[in-house]
Amino acid sequence: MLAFTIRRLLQAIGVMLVVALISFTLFRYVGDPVNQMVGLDTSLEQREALREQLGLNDPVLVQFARFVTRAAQLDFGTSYQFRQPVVDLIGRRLPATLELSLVSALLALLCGIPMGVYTGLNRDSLLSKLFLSISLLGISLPTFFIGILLIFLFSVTLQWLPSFGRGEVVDFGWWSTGLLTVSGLKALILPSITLGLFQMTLIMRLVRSEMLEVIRTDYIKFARARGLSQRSIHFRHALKNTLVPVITITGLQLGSIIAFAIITETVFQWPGMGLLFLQSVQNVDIPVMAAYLMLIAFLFVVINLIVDLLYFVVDPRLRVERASH
Amino acid sequence: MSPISDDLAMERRGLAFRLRQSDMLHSFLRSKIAMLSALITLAAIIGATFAPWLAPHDPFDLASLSILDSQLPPLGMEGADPRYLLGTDDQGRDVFSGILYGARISLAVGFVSVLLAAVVGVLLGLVAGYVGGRTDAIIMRIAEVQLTFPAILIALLIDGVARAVFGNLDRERYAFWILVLSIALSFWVQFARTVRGSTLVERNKEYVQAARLIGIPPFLIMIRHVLPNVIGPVLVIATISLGLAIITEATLSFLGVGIPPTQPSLGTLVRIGNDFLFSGEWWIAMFPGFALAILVLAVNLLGDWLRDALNPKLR
Amino acid sequence: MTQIPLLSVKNLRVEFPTRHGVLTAIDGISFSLREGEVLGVVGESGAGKSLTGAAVIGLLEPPGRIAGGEIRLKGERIDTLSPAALRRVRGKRIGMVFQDPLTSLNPLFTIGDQIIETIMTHLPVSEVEARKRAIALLEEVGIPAAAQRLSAYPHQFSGGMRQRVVIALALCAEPELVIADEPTTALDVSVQAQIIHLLQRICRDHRTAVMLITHDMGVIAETADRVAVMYSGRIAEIGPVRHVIAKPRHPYTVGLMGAIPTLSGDQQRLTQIPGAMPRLDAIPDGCAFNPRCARAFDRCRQERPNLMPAGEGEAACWLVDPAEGTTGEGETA
Amino acid sequence: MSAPQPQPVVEVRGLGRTFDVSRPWLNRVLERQPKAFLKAAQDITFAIDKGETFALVGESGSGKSTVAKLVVGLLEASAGEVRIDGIDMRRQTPSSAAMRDLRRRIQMIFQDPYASLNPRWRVDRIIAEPIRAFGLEHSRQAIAARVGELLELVRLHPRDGQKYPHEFSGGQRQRICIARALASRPEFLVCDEPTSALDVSVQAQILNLMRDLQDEFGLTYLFISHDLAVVRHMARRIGVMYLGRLVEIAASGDLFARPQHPYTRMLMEAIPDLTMSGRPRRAVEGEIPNPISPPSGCTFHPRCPLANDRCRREMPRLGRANAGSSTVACHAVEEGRADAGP
Amino acid sequence: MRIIGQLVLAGTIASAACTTASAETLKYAFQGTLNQLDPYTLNETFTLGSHGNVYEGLTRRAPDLTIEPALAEQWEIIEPNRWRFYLRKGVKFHNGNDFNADDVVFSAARVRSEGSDLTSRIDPDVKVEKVDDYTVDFILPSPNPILHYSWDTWFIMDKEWTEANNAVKVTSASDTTPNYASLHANGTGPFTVVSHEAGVRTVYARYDDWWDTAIHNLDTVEFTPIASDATRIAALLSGDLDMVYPVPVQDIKRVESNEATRALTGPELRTVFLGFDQRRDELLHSTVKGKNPFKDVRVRKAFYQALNLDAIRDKIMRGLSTPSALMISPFLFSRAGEFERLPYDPKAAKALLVEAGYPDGFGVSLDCPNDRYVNDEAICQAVAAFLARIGIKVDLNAQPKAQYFAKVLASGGYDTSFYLLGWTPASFDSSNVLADLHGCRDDKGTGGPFNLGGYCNPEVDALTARIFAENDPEARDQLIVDAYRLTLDDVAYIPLHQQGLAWGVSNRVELRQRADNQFHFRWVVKK
Repeated sequence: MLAFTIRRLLQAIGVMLVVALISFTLFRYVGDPVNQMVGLDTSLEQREALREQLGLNDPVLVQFARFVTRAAQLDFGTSYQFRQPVVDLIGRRLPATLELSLVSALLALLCGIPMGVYTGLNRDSLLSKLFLSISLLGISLPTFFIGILLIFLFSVTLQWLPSFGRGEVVDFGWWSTGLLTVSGLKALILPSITLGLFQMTLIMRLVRSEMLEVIRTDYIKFARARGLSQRSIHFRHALKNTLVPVITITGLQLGSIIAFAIITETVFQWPGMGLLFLQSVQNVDIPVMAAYLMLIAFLFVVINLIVDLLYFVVDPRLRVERASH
Repeated sequence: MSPISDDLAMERRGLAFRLRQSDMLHSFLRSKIAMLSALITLAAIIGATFAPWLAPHDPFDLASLSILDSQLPPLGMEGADPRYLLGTDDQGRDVFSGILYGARISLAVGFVSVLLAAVVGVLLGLVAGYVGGRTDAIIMRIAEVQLTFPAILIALLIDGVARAVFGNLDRERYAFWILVLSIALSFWVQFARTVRGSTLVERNKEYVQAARLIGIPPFLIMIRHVLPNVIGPVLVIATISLGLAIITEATLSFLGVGIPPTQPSLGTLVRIGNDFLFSGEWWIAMFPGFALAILVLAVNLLGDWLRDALNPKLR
Repeated sequence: MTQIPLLSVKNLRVEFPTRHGVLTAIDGISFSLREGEVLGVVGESGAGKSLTGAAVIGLLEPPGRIAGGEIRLKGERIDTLSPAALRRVRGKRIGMVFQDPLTSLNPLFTIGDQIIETIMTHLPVSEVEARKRAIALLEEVGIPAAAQRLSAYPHQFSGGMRQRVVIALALCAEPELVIADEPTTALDVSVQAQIIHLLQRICRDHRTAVMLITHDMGVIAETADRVAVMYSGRIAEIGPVRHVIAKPRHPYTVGLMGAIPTLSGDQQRLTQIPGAMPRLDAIPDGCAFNPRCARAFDRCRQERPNLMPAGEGEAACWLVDPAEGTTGEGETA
Repeated sequence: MSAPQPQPVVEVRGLGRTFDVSRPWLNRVLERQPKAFLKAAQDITFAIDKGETFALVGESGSGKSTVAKLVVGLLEASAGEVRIDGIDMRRQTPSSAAMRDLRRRIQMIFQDPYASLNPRWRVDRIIAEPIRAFGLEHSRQAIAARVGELLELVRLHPRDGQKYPHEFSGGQRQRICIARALASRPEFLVCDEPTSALDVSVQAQILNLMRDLQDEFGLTYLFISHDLAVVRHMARRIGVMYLGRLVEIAASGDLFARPQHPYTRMLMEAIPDLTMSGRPRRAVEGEIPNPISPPSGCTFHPRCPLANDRCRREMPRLGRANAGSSTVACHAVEEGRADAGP
Repeated sequence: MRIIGQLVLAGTIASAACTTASAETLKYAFQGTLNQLDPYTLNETFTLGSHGNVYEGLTRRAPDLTIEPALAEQWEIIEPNRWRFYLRKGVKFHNGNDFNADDVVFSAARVRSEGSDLTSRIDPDVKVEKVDDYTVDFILPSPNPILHYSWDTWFIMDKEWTEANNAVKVTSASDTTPNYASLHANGTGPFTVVSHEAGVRTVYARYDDWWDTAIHNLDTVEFTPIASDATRIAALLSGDLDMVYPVPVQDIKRVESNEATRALTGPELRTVFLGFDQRRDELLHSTVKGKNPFKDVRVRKAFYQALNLDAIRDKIMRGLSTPSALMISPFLFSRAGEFERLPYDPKAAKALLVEAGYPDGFGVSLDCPNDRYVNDEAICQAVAAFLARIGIKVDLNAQPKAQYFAKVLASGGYDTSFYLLGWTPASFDSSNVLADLHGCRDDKGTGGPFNLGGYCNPEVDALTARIFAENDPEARDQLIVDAYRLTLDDVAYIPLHQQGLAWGVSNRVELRQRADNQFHFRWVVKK
């Protein structure tokens, strides 16, 4: 397992270097950051001087090498638009995005798995069909539209929930949390539903199809033949066997939840990294974009690693020891 | 193997067979939902394909638009113009025609990107699965890197690049390809992984060994023997990806990366209409949104049914 | 003997509704088992032997259903029991062993978990007692160091050991009947023999009756007291093993016996039955075997024969009908 | 032997195949494990005369399928040579004409008739593939005629060529496989468990067909099976394999009448006795060990009632046994300790 | 505020961002972000407007934009080239430091230093002299009647504070450590910055020692950027916010009809117009090859007359625009009323095209921002539709401002053939319009840097030079009129309209709206 972990970490570094290189090559074309940094009537000479100062005129590989060396020391430079160290900026936005993503993922799991189990076991029941239909709606409308409709309903019309922002946050060192205040929790509801709906659908459908397969396996048949109770068969024997693919997909999805948060954060003006990234793209804030992409890649890699380690927990067949006789 | 499958299911492989088997048709005819979704999908495809002949107006023809006709409500509401069944948008475009033309673009983006993703994914998956070893490892590492870039990020980056590279060209033309490329780029991995998985199984099957035995070159074996036998799940993924691609396109349009509003897709129509949601012109967003939801829902249901119908374990 | 048989199956019909109409997979079979008796059920794939086992233990997969007849365990009807009541019969009074030990055990739970759970489902014992019993069971089926192996996962066992665990699981609650569905087919020849002997020994020790379903005449010959030969959803011939093997009455049994290569190696050609078993949706009129039967005559093509006494057993063949005046005695080719 | 021996068609000498089943490098370093190898086949030597059937028998994991694949060239051998008519297959460049001709002359019949036919192809296309690949016929009519001929040869109707594999039963499929194998007019057929997936009555049909074809075309068979009775029925000579090695080779009659190697004897005893002759049975012990870490010396020693220290230390080599045509790899036989039993 | 659990209590005390909700908190949102607090880093309306609540200049502007004394009590032109400013006494910076002439001299140097984006506020050749602690002289190289026009956004910083915090150098993007001044503020204005989280939230508090009498009754102001139009409006409608701007024109009705809110609208100073490439011999993006149709005034006029600005106003701008005859807002030029737009006349336009030799029209691409001006993209679409009717096929290239400006400005090599742009003269004066938009330029933009199409009329340039030097207002206005006449005859541009301002305001709040779209808290009264 140690070897496995080390290997994954090495791979992870490789992946992140590739991500960094790709991002860097692309950034050249995203636009001219200098334009965004100065007002309209700044002269060409001043612009050129600034560009030189920023090192934007160096070859990509030189810029890349510089970036990697600094990034290794957790220095991602200074944001062009905010004139602040990128690490600080992202650090302040990270809690918002992580809280939103985790709550959404939790929501997706807590609703998705039971619904998936239910629909898998009761293929033809009316409730199953209802669940399936609702879940399909979740992937049939674009996220932003769902968000806007939720705002329209719950904020503007009913005025139950806030339409934007995180509400009041409580700081613990650099971490700020909205989970401890009423307004923070209220503010979390609409965005996390918006963000989680899609994942919930995915998980539910995945669990359902896995369930359908697992309950047809020999060991489930054998469990039935031994007269075990329905509950034990479904929730102990069957569910555990559906977990491996569910873990995989959930892991992959968690990565994309963080990416999808771009949309949700935009709609709800959620002060997270996604919003920051979008602003950076619009303003050609290369240091922030680079750091964000690296962070996404890093989170993805970490999640993948956790997923792989979870396999070991769930599936004894993967544990290192060999079959003995 | 269940006892009954000994008796009844003579064979559980081969899409061609299963499609030809009237089982498929039967399960199709029996499932009202599948029928209905197929009907809707078909209607959408026909409506989209023949939009120029079906639509009462040409929303892309700027010369025929009159800004004076903008924001007319749909029929049945006060101030409606009988020429515009579902009202008009802020540019005076007929919403109904816009939906037909928009569906055309949405479907085109969906089909082309999924096709591209499928071709790339299937080929890479085949090669990875069949050749194995280092080739396999490299392809799968690429797939892993790809996975860390969700479609949204890819589209934002590619769009930026394209704007810089083709900036002076006609955006209407390349916006389509940007979308197609970004969506295809993030979708191919799933095809590749699935095909690789099935290929790993198929390549050890004896019919492949029989072909190797008579000296058929690997490439031909992959194309002639393996490919037709791994294409079943591809079809399912393709259907589900189609719905996802249409939605992704719509989402990207929200970020301003989508199809330009002069030739709007369904998603772009929703995005435009979004701005009028609070001002009372709900029809500009809701009708295209409804159309989009119905279309994607139909495609997804079709995919669902296809998956269940093609999954021998569920029969 | 007027004693109530342990298991009695009468006129059992199993049907599968399909869009082509209802397929009859098992068509009115009757047989019974006495306590401690081993009944072999033999037949080629598609004959309905596995379905018979599944029907008895109430595990027919939908849409399959019992459409007629009755199944009695010690005189009590079990085919009409509620699912909950049936669950109390399964595992407790009827145990089951499946073909493939690789897939029969849940890979994510230790065998201890699985055995103890099964014991505690059926017997009113504490977990400690259940554990003791589990160890005893594993020892009985010949697993060395049973106490330590309780915490092992199925993949840590070899195929033969796994099948022993499966047998232990089937015997957890001292059932009166064990249905063994191809228990040795997935195993190597040398292990096959071990498992057969184990099954034989344990059932003899516990006086457990066994319904041994297999396609292998050799296994039956070694193990069973009586044998039922199935063909196309019906019992073609049933009788004491020795009798059926030595003097088969039904032409199908005759063919089957002749098709098996012998170790003596004196056959130049094997007897071959032409054609293949009919599909369920195309069962010919009359005797289902008539198109493949060299001795078929008009009646075979029109009228379906039921089991009738033939020698020490019974056969469903017009050739043994005294009215036809033939002896029906075949000879092993 | 005094009689002039016919020239063997197939000669296999010292054939072996080792698979690297090591864990990844990093694991080995961290867990201090050596590289692990699976010797799937080792030092296999036999020869088959023209028109003869030679059988390999053994339990799963004994390496008999590996040998089959090595002989036809589906697997690359790690050691040894395979000669067909004296031509070493491994010396040929893969695309050479000589190799092509060798390929044409060797064909194979596989175990699973469900997996060995491409389900997406019509039967006639399947059977025609080797004809096209070797350029045996060129016009479409000639190919169609040849396919029809082959189908009739395996007792199917030429019209069946229009169907897809799924429309056939297992036995019929195996006939199609045989037809495909015969399409290139081979002289040597490797049959890897050709009937183990079939029912007894169908097995009889296929075995009879194979014998008929052998008589008709003078085919040479390498017949691989785990079923001693089938092997007895089909083969003139039999090789018994255990853990990747040949432990005994003997003429069929001799093997069954006087099995020499303790493993062969054990196998014989494990066969259920259909004739119910009441022959005494000795309990078979143990299971096949893990082939990655096989026992020392004679790999059978942990299960062998005759094993002694030498067996645990020293690997026996195939040698002529004192009786009949057998060659046996067993110290006990060599030392004459085996004759005490059974 | 309700609190869950004890942990939170501890956290809350530690949290500076938590403020007690009271009637005197103003919460507002704008579509853009406030990126940093250094008042010289970005020359952009919203940023400057925000800083205007914290910092003050020597002058300031009233709600009607007239110039008022601020940190300077009065000023006079003692010689044509020497202006004297008398500073207000007793003004204290937020940190308690006194405001004096040293601060003015320091700020004049800093605003012109490297890295400043507001160097144009004071010409580099201008010398600043401290006369005494509360008097400062500005010595000009040549007379300039509008020297102080844009000084309401040249904010005075505290010399001691800036130096003490090592922030004399204006924050540059290439600095790896952030400038203190870009994260903290120390002005003399009516509000102090309590916390600033760029792109997320900025919190202001009342400054009790402000020199002026406060009209407002606010204790706290909370700013949140909300980019999404729908979300911003929803936040106002749901009562989460007291004020949002801009309100998309289509939502004005909705904001008005809502009981608790109203929309404040008015004309803005910015003029939106279309420009042509008249410099190149062949257009970069057109179907016409070998010549440049826009060099022909008839073509430009045809384009002009093909556009129905009233329709654009009614339908796209919802009545919230003023079609403009000039390239400057009538607010900024008193004689603007003398000019009229050319009539909308598609027939005449078509005829002009035929006359110019394009009976079948031609194709050209139109560069257009899509996130810069009110309904910019919709306007461009409408323009395309109108032009389509006279046979001009327009390829619309609408992009976010980042890419748009990168393409069409000097830095992108003026890569455009036909474009839409908006312009507010920084000096609020026509001279800027004439110089920057109409001055003949070379390829690098020297001359008329924002004359993207390269319009060139030496007569206009000559007039512009005279306007800069003319100190007599009446004569100056006449020169401006003459210059405008020339450019209009040339159809140098197609002025479209002055777009409207639209602020959404809760009925709990009274405030003043300024035509330059700056939002000043000092006039806000919360009920």
